[in-house]
Amino acid sequence: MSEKKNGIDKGLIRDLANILNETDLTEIEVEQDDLRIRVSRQSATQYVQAPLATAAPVAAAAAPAVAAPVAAADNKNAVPAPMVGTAYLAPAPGAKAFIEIGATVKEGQTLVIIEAMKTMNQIPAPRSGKVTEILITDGQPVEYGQPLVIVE
Amino acid sequence: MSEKKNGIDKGLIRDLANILNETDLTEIEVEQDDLRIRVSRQSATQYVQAPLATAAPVAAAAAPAVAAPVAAADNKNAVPAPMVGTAYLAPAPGAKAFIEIGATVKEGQTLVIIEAMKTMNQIPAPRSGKVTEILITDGQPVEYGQPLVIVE
Amino acid sequence: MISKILIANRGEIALRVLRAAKELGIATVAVHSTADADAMHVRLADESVCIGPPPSRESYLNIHQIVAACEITGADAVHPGYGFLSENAKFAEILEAHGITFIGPTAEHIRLMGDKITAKQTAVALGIPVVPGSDGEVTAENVLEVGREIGFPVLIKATAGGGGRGMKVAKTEADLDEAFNTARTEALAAFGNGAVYMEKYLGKPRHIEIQVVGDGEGNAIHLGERDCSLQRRHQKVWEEANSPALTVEQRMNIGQICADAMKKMKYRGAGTIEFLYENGEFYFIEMNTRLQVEHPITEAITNIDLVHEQIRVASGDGLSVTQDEIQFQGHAIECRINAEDPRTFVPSPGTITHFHAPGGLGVRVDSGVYAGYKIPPYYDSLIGKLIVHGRTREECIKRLRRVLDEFVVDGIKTTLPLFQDLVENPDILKGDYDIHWLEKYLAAGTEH
Amino acid sequence: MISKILIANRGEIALRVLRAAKELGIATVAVHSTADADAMHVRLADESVCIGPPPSRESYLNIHQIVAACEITGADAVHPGYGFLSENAKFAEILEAHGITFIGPTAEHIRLMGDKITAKQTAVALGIPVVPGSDGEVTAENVLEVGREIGFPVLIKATAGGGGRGMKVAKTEADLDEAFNTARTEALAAFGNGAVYMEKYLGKPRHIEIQVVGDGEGNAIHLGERDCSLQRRHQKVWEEANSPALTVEQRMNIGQICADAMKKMKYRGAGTIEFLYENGEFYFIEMNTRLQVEHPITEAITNIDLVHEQIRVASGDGLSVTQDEIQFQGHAIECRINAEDPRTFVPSPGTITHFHAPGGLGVRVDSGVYAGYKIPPYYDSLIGKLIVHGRTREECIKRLRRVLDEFVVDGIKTTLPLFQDLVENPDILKGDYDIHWLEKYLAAGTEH
Repeated sequence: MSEKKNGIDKGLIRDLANILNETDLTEIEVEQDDLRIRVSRQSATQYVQAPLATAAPVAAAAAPAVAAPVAAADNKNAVPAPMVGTAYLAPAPGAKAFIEIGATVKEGQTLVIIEAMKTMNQIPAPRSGKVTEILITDGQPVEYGQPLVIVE
Repeated sequence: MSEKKNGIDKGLIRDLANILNETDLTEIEVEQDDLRIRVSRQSATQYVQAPLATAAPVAAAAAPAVAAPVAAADNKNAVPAPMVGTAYLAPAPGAKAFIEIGATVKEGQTLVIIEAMKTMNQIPAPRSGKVTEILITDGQPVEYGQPLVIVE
Repeated sequence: MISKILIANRGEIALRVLRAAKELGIATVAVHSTADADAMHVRLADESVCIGPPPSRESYLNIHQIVAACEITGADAVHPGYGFLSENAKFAEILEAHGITFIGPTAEHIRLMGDKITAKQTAVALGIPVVPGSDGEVTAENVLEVGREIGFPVLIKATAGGGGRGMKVAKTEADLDEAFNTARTEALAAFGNGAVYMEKYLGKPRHIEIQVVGDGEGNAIHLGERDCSLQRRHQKVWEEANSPALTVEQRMNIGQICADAMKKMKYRGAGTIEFLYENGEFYFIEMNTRLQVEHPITEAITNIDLVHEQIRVASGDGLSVTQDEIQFQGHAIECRINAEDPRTFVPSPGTITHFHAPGGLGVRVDSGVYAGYKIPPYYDSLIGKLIVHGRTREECIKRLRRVLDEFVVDGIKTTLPLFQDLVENPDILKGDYDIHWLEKYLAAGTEH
Repeated sequence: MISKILIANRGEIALRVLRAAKELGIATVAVHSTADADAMHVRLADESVCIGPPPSRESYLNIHQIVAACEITGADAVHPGYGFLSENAKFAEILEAHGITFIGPTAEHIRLMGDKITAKQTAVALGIPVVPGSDGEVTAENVLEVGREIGFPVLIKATAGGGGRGMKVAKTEADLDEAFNTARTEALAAFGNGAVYMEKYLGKPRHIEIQVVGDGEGNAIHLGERDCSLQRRHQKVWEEANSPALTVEQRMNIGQICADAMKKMKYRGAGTIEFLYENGEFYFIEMNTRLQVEHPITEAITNIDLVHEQIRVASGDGLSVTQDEIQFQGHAIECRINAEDPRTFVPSPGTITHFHAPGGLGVRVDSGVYAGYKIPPYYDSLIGKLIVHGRTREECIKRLRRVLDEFVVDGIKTTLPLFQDLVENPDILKGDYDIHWLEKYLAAGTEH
């Protein structure tokens, strides 16, 4: 290996190391052509990050049958689907929707209906409040626990 | 590799690092054509202990055929076995040992002999110094790299 | 034709069914409780639907939710696995009413075999041997005649009885009078009713079961037997195919009886006919109208994928083999790997920190767990099945011994150490055990 | 009797041998370089000895160190695996001189088959078909006669030649004169020597190899063939048993020829006779006097453990089966999992962050890696072998497709994506490929 090549490599590594320190990162990996450099720093306490890979051992997670806005799932104001089925925003096709964004709802008031096994199930507001977000579209399939509406 | 290329890389890495810090992410990976950059940072709150089990996946490690005093293996003053064989502390049964603890040895002086395939191999002192420890017993089998003697 | 299968189960059997569906090019829907969102089969399925909270009755046993999941995903068939809704006739009926194929037998057959009394009547009608007994009460007049007819030893039991009271064994004819009189006296004292009946007494039976598959059109095959005598509290722990106790002739004979019975009843799908076996005789216990946990040992010795067959017959494609094409090759043993203390059997849920399955020739592992997987505390403790195959029972056991040393499951307790003990036990090596053996072995171990 | 085997190899094959030894109840010694101290087989062996630094010539190829390791551990036999010292006649001799059993053929047979010229002479003498060719130079006088005898197409080659110069194909008799003259002219110009010879020309041959095992006493069996035509730079990538191209009759015919040859030479141990195959004819290439990487597909379709057989015959216990007891069951495919870029084949050493082997019926994984394992950069890139079995080739391929989706190796690049492409390719599905197919396929893929 030529001196020049070594020199360049070393310089780059030093640069990466400096970036690592300055930015408080723990790892930088660069790959280009057949060069690959990885610099990392372990925290003083010898902890390492939980291997995320172990939480995701297979390449592709199954697509949920329904597109759940995952971010909303943790929102404490979200109203989750209590059952699997098809969610509707109105009592009948073409009818006025139960709610709209900005509307004020009372506890017990129907927010949406979920159809399952030919049965229409009214999903009531768990509390009084203001509808800030509707997370589903009319006729969308929903799974158990999927957030439907945000009532603040 | 051109200076420019390195320069561009570094700028991008710094930018990625800034994004990482601003967004409170722990890892960003960018791949374009044959360039790949990954930056990561361990979050202070999400550390878990490294599963030591992954470093020892099977219940019982094989017993080394020879009982190597592992602690001494890292001692920079240890003289390692350059070959596999049976180590002897004296040139013949009953004869005087080559060395004893506290003895001063010169570079090149025989410390022990290792017998392998009916051949006696003299193991010389790699440097002059004082024998502070003898890590093997007479007639003990040794493996490659096993520390034999400590010469300080 | 089936185009999309919803797998109404969890754990290793959900993964097992998913694998078969994928091999047949059929799309899959995994349904899961909130506790199983990270399960392997959920990750590998084409689609997944969360159907409820952790308790089974609100998720895996919730027929409403499962049918709704079929509706929103367009699944046209359901595989129930084992346990949960697999032997629920109502579930099969509801699916049928919704135009969804239940991968299993008809609701009628599930119901028939799900009831102990109708199951035994059906077995008798189909020519399957049952435990011989008196038809009703025995009296001082007919006790000897009935005893001779059944054959000694016999058991005299109070018709009103339970808990062992009013129950006496007569080993030979000479013991009969005393046993009869004692049982009557005890029965009268305990239950105020001295009526007794008589059954064949089985002292050291083995549990032997015959695997059958029918196409619902009157064709059926048997795939030999499994010996599941090693049980603890009626839970199978170690299973073998073939049984170390049967001859080829016995195997083919009882197998043929079962296959013929299934032909007569036009049984559809996979099923298992369970027997107690003693001194060359088989005595019907019950029929399971579903896939069994231990089905892989049958697959190992026949190379036939039982879930493929289930899906085939449910699709109306019939069986892939005829009886004379089935060859029994070698010997297989299954060990159930439970997340339990290997001695006390106390469940050990938790996070698996390291998982390394053994490999090499003749080794199969069916398990949905992986390093980092958290075993939820809501369901049973089976986390995997180890199936080992060899050309002979001896080769199989030697291989099992090697394989058990390679299997690594860290972070929880498992039953692996129990199997490491069993593969060294002289009785196990000889194949010399009955349904009481394991309980006695464990009790003896505890005493020391 | 062998009581302790030293495994003079590393990686998956060291683990493979260890498994067989453990199953036979024989103690094991793992030897390893400093780079392999964490290897799976080292951890599982009864004893281990570090024999040198990472470079192979100072460790795995260092005969002195390996013999010394036998001496200090008391190992009475050595299994050489494949590669390294497995076909080193001197090693076999030195072991013999030290009273240590070499688990493999005699040094004489290794030497005989290790030299291309003596190997071909031996093959001819033993009745094994070789590529027909002229015995020496062809001239203007005999070129037509020799061409007719060999059969068209033929290849004219410079006796002094190399690199394709002075090499011409005559497809038919009509092309012969021109090919002969051009080859002569080119040869004269290139090498100053116009002498040419003639060989059968094979345009699209398959690589087919026959597995044999002999007991060294004149008994030998064949275990059918493997089709290893899918190669890249003479490296096998995907292997099948049986070949999609052969009939049962062809299989048994060439198999018998090979078994008879091994009987005649009193061959001891496992060996593979490699052929090019075209239009129903077999042409000997070489014989490998050791276990092959791809031996598990033969094990899958015969249920015979080849390493057990190797150890048996080395112990003087003879073969465990006779030819007529061997049954070929179904179809098996092996995929070689390399730590390489699946397109460029650039090695990808590094740390495996997650490893999850697929499971289920008909699946075997032979691999020494595990989550957390660091692949050392000093040795070859094979990190595991996936072997899938099915009742038919179609079932096998469907299963392989399912299994490839389950196999997880994170942290490095592997050849898994290449196999995911291959299982969808129409030529592969039809079994319609020759030894040039994969190179052409890869070249075409790069162009896009």
